[in-house]
Amino acid sequence: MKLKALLKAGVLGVSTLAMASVAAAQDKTIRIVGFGAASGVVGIFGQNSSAAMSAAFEKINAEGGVELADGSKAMIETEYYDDRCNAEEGISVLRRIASTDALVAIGPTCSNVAEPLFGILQAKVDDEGDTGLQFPVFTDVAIKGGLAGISEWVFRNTPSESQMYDDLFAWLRTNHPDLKTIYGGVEEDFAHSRFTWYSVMKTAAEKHGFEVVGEAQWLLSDTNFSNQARGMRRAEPDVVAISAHPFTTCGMLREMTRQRIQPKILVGLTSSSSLETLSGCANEAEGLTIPTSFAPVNEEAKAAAEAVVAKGGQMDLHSASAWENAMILKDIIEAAEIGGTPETLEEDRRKIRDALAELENAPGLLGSNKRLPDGEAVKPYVFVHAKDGSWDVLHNPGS
Amino acid sequence: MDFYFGLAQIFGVHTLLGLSAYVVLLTGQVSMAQAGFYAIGAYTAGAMTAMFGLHILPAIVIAGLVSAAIACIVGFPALRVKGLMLVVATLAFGEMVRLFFFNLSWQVERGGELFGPDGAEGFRSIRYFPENGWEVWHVTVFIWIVVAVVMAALWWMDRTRAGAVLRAVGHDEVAAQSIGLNLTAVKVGAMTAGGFIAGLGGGIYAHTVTHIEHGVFGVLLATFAIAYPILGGLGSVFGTLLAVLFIQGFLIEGLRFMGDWRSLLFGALIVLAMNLRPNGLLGEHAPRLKSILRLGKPAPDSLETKDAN
Amino acid sequence: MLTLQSLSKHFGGVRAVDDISLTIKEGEIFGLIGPNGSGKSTTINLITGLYAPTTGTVTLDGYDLTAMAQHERTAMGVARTFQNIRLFGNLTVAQNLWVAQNGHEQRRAHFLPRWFKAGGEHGPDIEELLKFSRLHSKRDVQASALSFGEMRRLEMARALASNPRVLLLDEPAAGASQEDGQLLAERIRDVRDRGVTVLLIEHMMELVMGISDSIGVLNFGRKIAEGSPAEIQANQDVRAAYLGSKHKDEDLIHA
Amino acid sequence: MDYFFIIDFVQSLVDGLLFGTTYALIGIGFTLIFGVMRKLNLAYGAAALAGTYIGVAAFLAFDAPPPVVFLLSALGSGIIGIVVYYCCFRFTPTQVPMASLLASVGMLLFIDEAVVHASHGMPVPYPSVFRNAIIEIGDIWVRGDLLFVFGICVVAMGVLFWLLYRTPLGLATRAVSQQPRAAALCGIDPTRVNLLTFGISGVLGGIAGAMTAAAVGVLSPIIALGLTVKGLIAVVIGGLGSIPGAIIGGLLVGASENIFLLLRGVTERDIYVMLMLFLFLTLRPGGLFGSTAGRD
Repeated sequence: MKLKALLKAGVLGVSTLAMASVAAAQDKTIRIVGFGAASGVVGIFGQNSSAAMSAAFEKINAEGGVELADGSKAMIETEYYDDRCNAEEGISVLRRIASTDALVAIGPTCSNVAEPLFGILQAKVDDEGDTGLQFPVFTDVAIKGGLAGISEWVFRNTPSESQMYDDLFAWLRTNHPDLKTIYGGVEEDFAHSRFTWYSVMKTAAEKHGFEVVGEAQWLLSDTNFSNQARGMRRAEPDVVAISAHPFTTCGMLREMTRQRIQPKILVGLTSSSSLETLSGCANEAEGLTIPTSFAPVNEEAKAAAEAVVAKGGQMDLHSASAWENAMILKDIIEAAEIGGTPETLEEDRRKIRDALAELENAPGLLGSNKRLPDGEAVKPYVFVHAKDGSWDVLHNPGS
Repeated sequence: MDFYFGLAQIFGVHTLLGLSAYVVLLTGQVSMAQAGFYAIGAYTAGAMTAMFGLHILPAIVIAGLVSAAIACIVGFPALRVKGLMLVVATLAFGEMVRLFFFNLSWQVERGGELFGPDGAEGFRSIRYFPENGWEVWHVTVFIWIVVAVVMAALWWMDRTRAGAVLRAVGHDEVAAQSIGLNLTAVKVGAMTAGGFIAGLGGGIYAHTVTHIEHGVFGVLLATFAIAYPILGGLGSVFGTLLAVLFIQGFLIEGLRFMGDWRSLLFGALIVLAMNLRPNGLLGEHAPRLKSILRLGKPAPDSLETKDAN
Repeated sequence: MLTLQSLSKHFGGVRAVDDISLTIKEGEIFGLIGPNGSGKSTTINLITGLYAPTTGTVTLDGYDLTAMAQHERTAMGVARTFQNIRLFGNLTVAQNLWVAQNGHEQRRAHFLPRWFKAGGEHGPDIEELLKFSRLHSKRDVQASALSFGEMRRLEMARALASNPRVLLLDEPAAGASQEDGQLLAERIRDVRDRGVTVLLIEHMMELVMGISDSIGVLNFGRKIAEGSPAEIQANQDVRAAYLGSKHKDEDLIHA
Repeated sequence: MDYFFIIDFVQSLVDGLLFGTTYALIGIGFTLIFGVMRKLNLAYGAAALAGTYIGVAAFLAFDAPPPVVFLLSALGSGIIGIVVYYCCFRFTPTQVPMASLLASVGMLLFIDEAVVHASHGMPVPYPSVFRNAIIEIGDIWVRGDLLFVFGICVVAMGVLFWLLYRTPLGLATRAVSQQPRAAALCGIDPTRVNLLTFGISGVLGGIAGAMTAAAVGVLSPIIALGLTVKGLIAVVIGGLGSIPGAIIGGLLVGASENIFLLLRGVTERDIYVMLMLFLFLTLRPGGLFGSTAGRD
């Protein structure tokens, strides 16, 4: 009996959701849906994104909403789906979003969801032979380099790390001409960490005359770093770059303190410029220098950060992208002159995609975002460092 | 509509994963290696289509055979132990497979692009379905034909002496030996069959998600594999199917509207289900075709099993 | 026919079976008795291969079984029942017999087809065995739902289903009443009349003395006597061994 | 063989052995539960983690001193262990081992998610003692905090041995684990013994979790899985049901893990640990200290 009731509830749950979204489209509203990891170990990312998105849409709606092709105004409706950072769930969620009247989706959180997700989309627009899903996705968080190239339906507003780190090392070279050697630390089983160290940081460091004297590798759930730190101690590097999650970043930093390794400069992964690292090990992280595409350096950014906090989230480089995506989409929708009716749904999605593809510059919180033809973005950034338990802007190349 | 078809694909793939553990569980062995076989199938089938341009059907059959062969080889040492030792041994094997693919880089060039597993980066662009004009529902129908064939084969096997033998070994190994059953042969046979089914499932999985990486095939997936048949009950293949629908359909998809409370409820409901129905949702006894057909007469009462030890 | 040659089994320092030699002739009922812990069950386990002997050999018709696995011994024609009944409770009565149809005669002929043949639980052999064991009406009942006596009968039938040449019965009368004992004696004779040699381990003296053609007596893992029932009853060593533990044994029989 | 290699080798061995005590504790917990119930409690690592979080909550809320935090971690984990017993083992029938196995999996997922829910998955600092104390023996550095971890684990094991071999409670526990039926006939209430076993092993898990977190200095939900897997391997290598076996197994896993890391790098490290386990199972199915009939 109980089982039957449970199953019934499940079926009801699935169908009411689908129906609710249809019913809501009756008066002038359009839907933009967010998705990503809102539970599990990385759930905090999705929760922040979700808060940023709804704060941004609330702001847009308060200012009158979005203008449609016929000149009328529409409110933006949004909701956020949890994919638990699981590839199958992510695909399922996107299919579900595409089956409703949503115009475009913002997400996902995890690069390992993004990769399969982009794979089920049509690779090239108008490719008759490709039956991939035709739905625009505008990614805020999944940051691993080069993913947008998988499909022409994908656009990303994640910062391009290669430019940021290139600039960071150039800046280090200028400001600290005495620094010669660099030692890398990388979380081997985490795609983003690997990519950033091997393809971004290392290249950039070598380009600006640093000598890579060694690499330390560890895994996501490692708890013992003494072997890795010992190699680092012997190499006596001037710069140590750590490309890892906050948990192991903290573990490694602690081990470095213990083994009295004192590099002159510590460089971190851009994702580490969030609250987590500081909540885990503020003391050891002191001085950790990171390029990031968000810091509350101007009025607009401060206001946005406050709005997100009011929604129960935190503003960091990831959720800032979610905020910006919402704002960019508003402009895109107005410029694309969409119908906003159920009949024009397919057409509207295509218009949004085309408009995103043609976009070359978009306003961001820190200044103008440059859009690349392959769907990636180059965003303004600042260099921050950890100081007294918070992220302090060290240098703002844009100003 | 594509959403529901997509969901049906997930159900199908997970049913195969669950059935692969079901066959092994019939002999009383809890194998945590199913995620490993699934991974072998996924990488093999992916390589067959993406790297060597094979058709999907031979690709998944080869994937199944490769997994079966490895399951057979692993079965001999692993099945020397049982109970908790076997759980840990198979878990270790599954992790070894995962780490093997974590370290495996082998790419070939096709049409100017590199295809193949690339270590921690995973195996990208296994896009046989979209590139060959398969609509979502085509894929769904294809998967369910495979699932139906496997389920029918297992259902039929359960009617044959082989099925009774598996269950006999699962119930009491000492007695099974005393009547002349070769335990090693039976267990390794079940493991091989399980490996084949897991290989098929993994092969299909790789194509439905287009990108696979070692992290997917971890302990959690192995746990899911055994969870399906245990939750559903070992009575018949339909227990596994029901459990897949319950977990993937209700707990994961149906409760999505609950936000992050869903994940909390997920574990709690499994605990509850096992307390209320310890023998699984559909129970542990094989429903006899006869008693199903003979609806008028009450089926023989299945009393609580006596502890045979 | 079945020969044990200086068979020993040591568990650590304990000599559960110590240098036992026995010969069981074709077609006889051989009773193996002894006080508790005298090594009777261990002997059965050594014959069926559940334990590997420390020293000594087991031969059947001149074939050495000692190195064989349990299932190979069954194929050679050794079958057994258990002191504490071990049925496949998750299978029906007929299926219990079906899975045991492993006998040496059909063994090699058609391996795969036999494994994957459906409905074999209705074969003529099984029907006959069901009748023989008076379980015909229960053929589709789950074995776990049988009564105690029915379980005993099914277990013996299952052993017979593997088409054995020698059947080892491990205390078949345990837990049975006096009247059941009578029926059991008839049943064992019936089994012998089917051409199966029987090795009977039993506490119930009446039963063993009544039906055995020859008897072996164990005490502390050693064979202390062997001979016809009359000889055994007259044997001083046997009396001594049994007097020492008489009360205990009787307690067990009536428990 | 150059000097640095020898130093590294010895250093890895020392670090690994010291850290291995946490695996040993988890292993003992598994073995205790298996001993009295013949069942596998997969929620064990998660319970240990949750207990550790209870300790850290006190640290964050009241700035509690490290000993209090460690104590709370241990006690918290013990209580969660008892909850796990009631949810997964008390009411599932004994003859259906898979029911409790899957229930404990459900519990594992639930506890993990509850921890994530409460902590937002954020890593939190965990107090450690002797954090920067290092004993230098030539070029070998022995970490003060690891020595502390080692010491606490050894004390925990000592207390456990005292409990098991010097108290009536221990006698009852050992009786149940060796002869459950006879123990029940002697008037020992198996439920009470089970309950206590889950409590005690929970406390051990909590200590292991606390010590792991103290050694890293940070606590994150992702350490639960590693502890579970390594603890299980320690048990199997040592031999199921054997406490000395679990200790040796834990030390062996800790040391070999570190040495494989040194020799083969981090991506292959665990392959060799698993391979070692596989070899053990093939060559000695009963484990190091398992009985010859311990294939069960």
